[in-house]
Amino acid sequence: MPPTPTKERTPRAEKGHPSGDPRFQLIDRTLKRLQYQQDALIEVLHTAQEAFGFLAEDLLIYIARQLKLPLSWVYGVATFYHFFSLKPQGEHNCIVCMGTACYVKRAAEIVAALQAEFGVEAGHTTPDGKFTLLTARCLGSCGLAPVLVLDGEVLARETPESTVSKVRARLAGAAATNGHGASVAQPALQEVEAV
Amino acid sequence: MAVITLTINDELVSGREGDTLLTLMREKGIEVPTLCHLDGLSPRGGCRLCLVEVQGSNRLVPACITPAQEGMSIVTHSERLIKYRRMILELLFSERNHICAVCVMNGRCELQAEAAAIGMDHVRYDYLTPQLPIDASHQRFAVDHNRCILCTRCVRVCDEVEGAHTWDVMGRGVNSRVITDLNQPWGTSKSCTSCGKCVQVCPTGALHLKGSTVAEMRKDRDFLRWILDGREKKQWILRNGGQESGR
Amino acid sequence: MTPVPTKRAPAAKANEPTARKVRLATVWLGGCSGCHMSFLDLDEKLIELAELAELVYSPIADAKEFPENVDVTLVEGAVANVDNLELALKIRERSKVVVSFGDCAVTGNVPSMRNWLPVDDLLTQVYREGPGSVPRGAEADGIVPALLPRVVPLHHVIPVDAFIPGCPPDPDRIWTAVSALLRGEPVLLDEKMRKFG
Amino acid sequence: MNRVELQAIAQRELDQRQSYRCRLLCCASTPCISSGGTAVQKAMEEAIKANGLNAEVVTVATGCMGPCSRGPMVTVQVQGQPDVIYERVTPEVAEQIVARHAVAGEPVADHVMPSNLPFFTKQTKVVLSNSGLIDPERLEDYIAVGGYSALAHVLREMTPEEVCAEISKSGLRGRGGAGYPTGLKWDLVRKAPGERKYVVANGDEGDPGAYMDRTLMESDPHRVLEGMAIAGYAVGATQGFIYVRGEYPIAAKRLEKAIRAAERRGLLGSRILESTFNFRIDIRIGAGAFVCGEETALMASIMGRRGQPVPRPPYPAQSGLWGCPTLINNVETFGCIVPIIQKGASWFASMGTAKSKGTKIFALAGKVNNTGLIEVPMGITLREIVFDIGDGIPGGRKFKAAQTGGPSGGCIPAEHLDTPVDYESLRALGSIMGSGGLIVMDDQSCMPDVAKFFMEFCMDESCGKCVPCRVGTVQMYRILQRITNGSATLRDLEILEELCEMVRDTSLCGLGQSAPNPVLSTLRYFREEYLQHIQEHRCPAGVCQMTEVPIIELVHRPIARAAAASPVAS
Repeated sequence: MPPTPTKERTPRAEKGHPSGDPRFQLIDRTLKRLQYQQDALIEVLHTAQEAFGFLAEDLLIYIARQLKLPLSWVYGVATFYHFFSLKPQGEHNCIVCMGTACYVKRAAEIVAALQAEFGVEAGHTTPDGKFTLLTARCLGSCGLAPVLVLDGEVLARETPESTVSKVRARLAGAAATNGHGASVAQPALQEVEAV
Repeated sequence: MAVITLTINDELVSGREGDTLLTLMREKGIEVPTLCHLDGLSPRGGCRLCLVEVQGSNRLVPACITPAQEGMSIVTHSERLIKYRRMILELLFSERNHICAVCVMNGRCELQAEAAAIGMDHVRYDYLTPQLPIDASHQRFAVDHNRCILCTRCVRVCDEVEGAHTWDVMGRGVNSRVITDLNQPWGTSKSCTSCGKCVQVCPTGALHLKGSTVAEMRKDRDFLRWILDGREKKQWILRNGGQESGR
Repeated sequence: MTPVPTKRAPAAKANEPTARKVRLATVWLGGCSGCHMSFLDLDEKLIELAELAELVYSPIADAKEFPENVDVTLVEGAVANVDNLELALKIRERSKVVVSFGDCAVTGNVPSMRNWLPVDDLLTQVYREGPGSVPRGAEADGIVPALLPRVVPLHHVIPVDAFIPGCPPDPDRIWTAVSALLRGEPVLLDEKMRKFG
Repeated sequence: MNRVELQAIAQRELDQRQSYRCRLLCCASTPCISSGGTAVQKAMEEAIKANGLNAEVVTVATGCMGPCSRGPMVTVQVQGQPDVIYERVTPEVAEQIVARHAVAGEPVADHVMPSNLPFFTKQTKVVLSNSGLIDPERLEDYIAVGGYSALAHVLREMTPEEVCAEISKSGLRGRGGAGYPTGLKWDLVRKAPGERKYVVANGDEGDPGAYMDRTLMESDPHRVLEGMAIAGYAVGATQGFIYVRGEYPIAAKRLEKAIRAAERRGLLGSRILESTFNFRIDIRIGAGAFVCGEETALMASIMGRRGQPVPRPPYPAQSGLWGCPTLINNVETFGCIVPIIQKGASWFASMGTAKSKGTKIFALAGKVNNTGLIEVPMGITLREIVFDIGDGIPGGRKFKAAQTGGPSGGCIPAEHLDTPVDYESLRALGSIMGSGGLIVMDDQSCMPDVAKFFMEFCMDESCGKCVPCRVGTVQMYRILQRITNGSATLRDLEILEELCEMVRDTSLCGLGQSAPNPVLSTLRYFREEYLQHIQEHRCPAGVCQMTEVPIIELVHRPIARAAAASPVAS
């Protein structure tokens, strides 16, 4: 396998074979482990999202071919679950927990503050691709409410002001260290609000 | 096949084991509204219009999918059921932009007809007025999502009868939408055979023939009977002791 | 334009001192007036109607102000702007029976198709960026009535007593409903006459 | 592995423990890790090394200890002395604990949580008995506390019928919320004809504010696995699935590790404990859909499809995964199995009320001083939970309501604080036991706003299959939105109540059927508050902005077109 693909290029699956992008090997491994069973679609989508950060069209076509499933079936499953994202995510992301305990402790005000400050609706990415604002159903850390996850780091007992300043610092930091090409952050806890 | 007896609206009815309540009700001439159900397609139980009361249980059951059981006693038109059916129709009309006056199926639409039959003459809920596209990229057909009630007859006929599975549903909840292939323009779908079965089974004007204008569209479902009868008799299956291909 | 002369007849007759006639009004809110056209298609039944009812207010009559003590009011059109709304409230106050007359009043129908668009975007798309131009602030100056955020059916703003769906309702439907109302009976349309569209 | 070897491992492990004079248990559950638990353990290890205590003091990463809001938590076990629990431990405090408590035996008083607090004394740990005391990532730790001996006992001494009978006798009911008798369910699956059968553990804990299942899976994964294996034996299944919510990566990782370890030791897989019983367990990760907590939707999801429910009957016990009889129980339910087998059904049944036996885990959160995970006997009153265990409302504010059952449950007001917590009592109050989220609200919470919050949840999580739930939840949400922004009328309230009934009665699955509960229960106890919003145009709790007016009032009010002034359109 040629191990030097360009990272930025969208993966392309030709005739059911990976383009050479090593990330496809991860998917192939999962497919093999699950014996190409159609029932394994969700597991395969999990692997794909983990490897690529989001589910591009070509990726869905590749998975559908490998599992011998109709395209609309695969698309239907991928869009049913909020975990799967069909669009690329921002360089930085902030997931605000909107579970009951956090809501009671006014997490909605944090979301509103972030929306106002960065001009982005929950579930969306800023036009410059720098920042994605997401909300989650419940991160199960109710004792620490309100909770949010900034680039995979759990922050407890936040206020609108503290969150805005932390996100601002994060974005400024990114601008300064843009050189090393920040990869798409893969937070441990993520529930992506659908389109 | 065992014969069973049950009571429908205080009247004794006999049927065969495995019959659904809806089958027996229709045999008796008892009409309840249905939208997602279509004879010949797998049952779904999604529209909830055919709900009936079963005595001894406070849960309402969909007649289209509930098998008749010996000794069952059901009521099909209680005040509560009529009220709920009306409300469900109101909800359907409020969900998308059902402007009958400018619809290709005006006068022949099942949704419109059910509303008239039940006397649902106005909707008390907010009209949600979502912004929904019309896809006319297919050479012969078009889909107007404003008229779609998500009954999934198109999905089922495409999968179960045509065998193409071009259609499916994307998203969830009120944001669900029927899609072709990867949510791409219908005209670019690789799996669509352009057979038109989906268009014919659609209860509203959501799927229609291009070129038809207000109140011009007619739908013909005879094909379903022919195909399914043939399939049942195995007319098109090689008699090599092989397996039945249908589901 | 041809039906215009016909409309004057009932209004004129109304002045004759006979047994108390039903005070009937028809109103045109946000709609195309097609329902009123269909109303005029009652043809010779209009004469019968004129004997039973006095048309006290209508776009096809001359009255400028919606009068007091109306027995039956047929309302065509959806509630689309503040003028519609104001009139709707007045109608309810001054009428014994209010009838939603035609699909626009009953469902919002075609006028409501603008509802997915916020009003300001709508005005921008249609006027400010369109070929014609409406000066900014025209609404605020009271030159044109302000549009409501959403076009709504009549019964969403006032209680409505009867519904005549149809776009437009055909004359048979109208006659079935109106003659019942004039007799003081409830409106009972059969299944065919209840269809929207 | 056989029974004797199992006992040998336990003995060896206990002996090894004895060799340490002091054990420092550090909570490694999600909330404590979030508050810096990992750094605490690291600091302790370094301090041990620095003090040259490697041979006598050891740290252990354990599961949840309970009082999550006071984390990171550390428990110090010194031989011959009672355990001491520390709260809010920082790396600096950790060093002190090693230097003073571990070396000199004198506790660092500032951070000690007194063990006689009602938070501890009012709890009864049955399911969570190992939680916080063992390392969830080490099978040997579990075996040392008697792990897998229940499975060994069942395989050797009991027939499947006897197991089902024992579970029935215990009075255990489903901990997922509905409370169906577990023994009955097992027996149904056992009797169902079929070559292949499946056991499914439902760990798709979607209720916001609930994390009992996650804690159990994170803190004591083997207990869940052992419970599932016993179930597999009882119903005649050879394959199990454990469906873990996608938001719980640590739970999934620990379970994965636990399954591997158990398989290596012959405690799962083929010929378990040298018997003829085979049982495999696979993990399925959820992908963010609350409706998958519904059993038919859960099965659709396990089979890789859209998580849409299908009408029952047929019930999963007759026709579930791939058409085979399938047993589905909540993770916590499986967590009750081992203690029932070990200590007997009558012991289990001796706790709780007439119809609700045993204990229940609650996630206590919201406006309450002690938040965290608690396990209490059924029948305890809400007052004891909120005011004793929870230590009341912070800031001396007034208790307003306790929300149980999440989006399917309801709000219980102060006048019912003395109600015993069991399935029937909560249902009678218009709420449900649910999976165990318990959120306390004070007078700063607005009830219509809370109802709106849950309705938005249900609307967003509706799968879209049936009309009443798909559209009804949106319409109910719209009305609640109007109530909380000031544009509702009394007519709206009437329509809302009618919709609630209809959606409850006509929806296809539990999600829709229970979606109106938060509205119905708040209307039942806090109707006045709804009326204040509508008639007086004010929010007594000061939460709602009330910026709008009912549409008919727009006549008298100029319509603000804010956007008209600024050219935003492009």
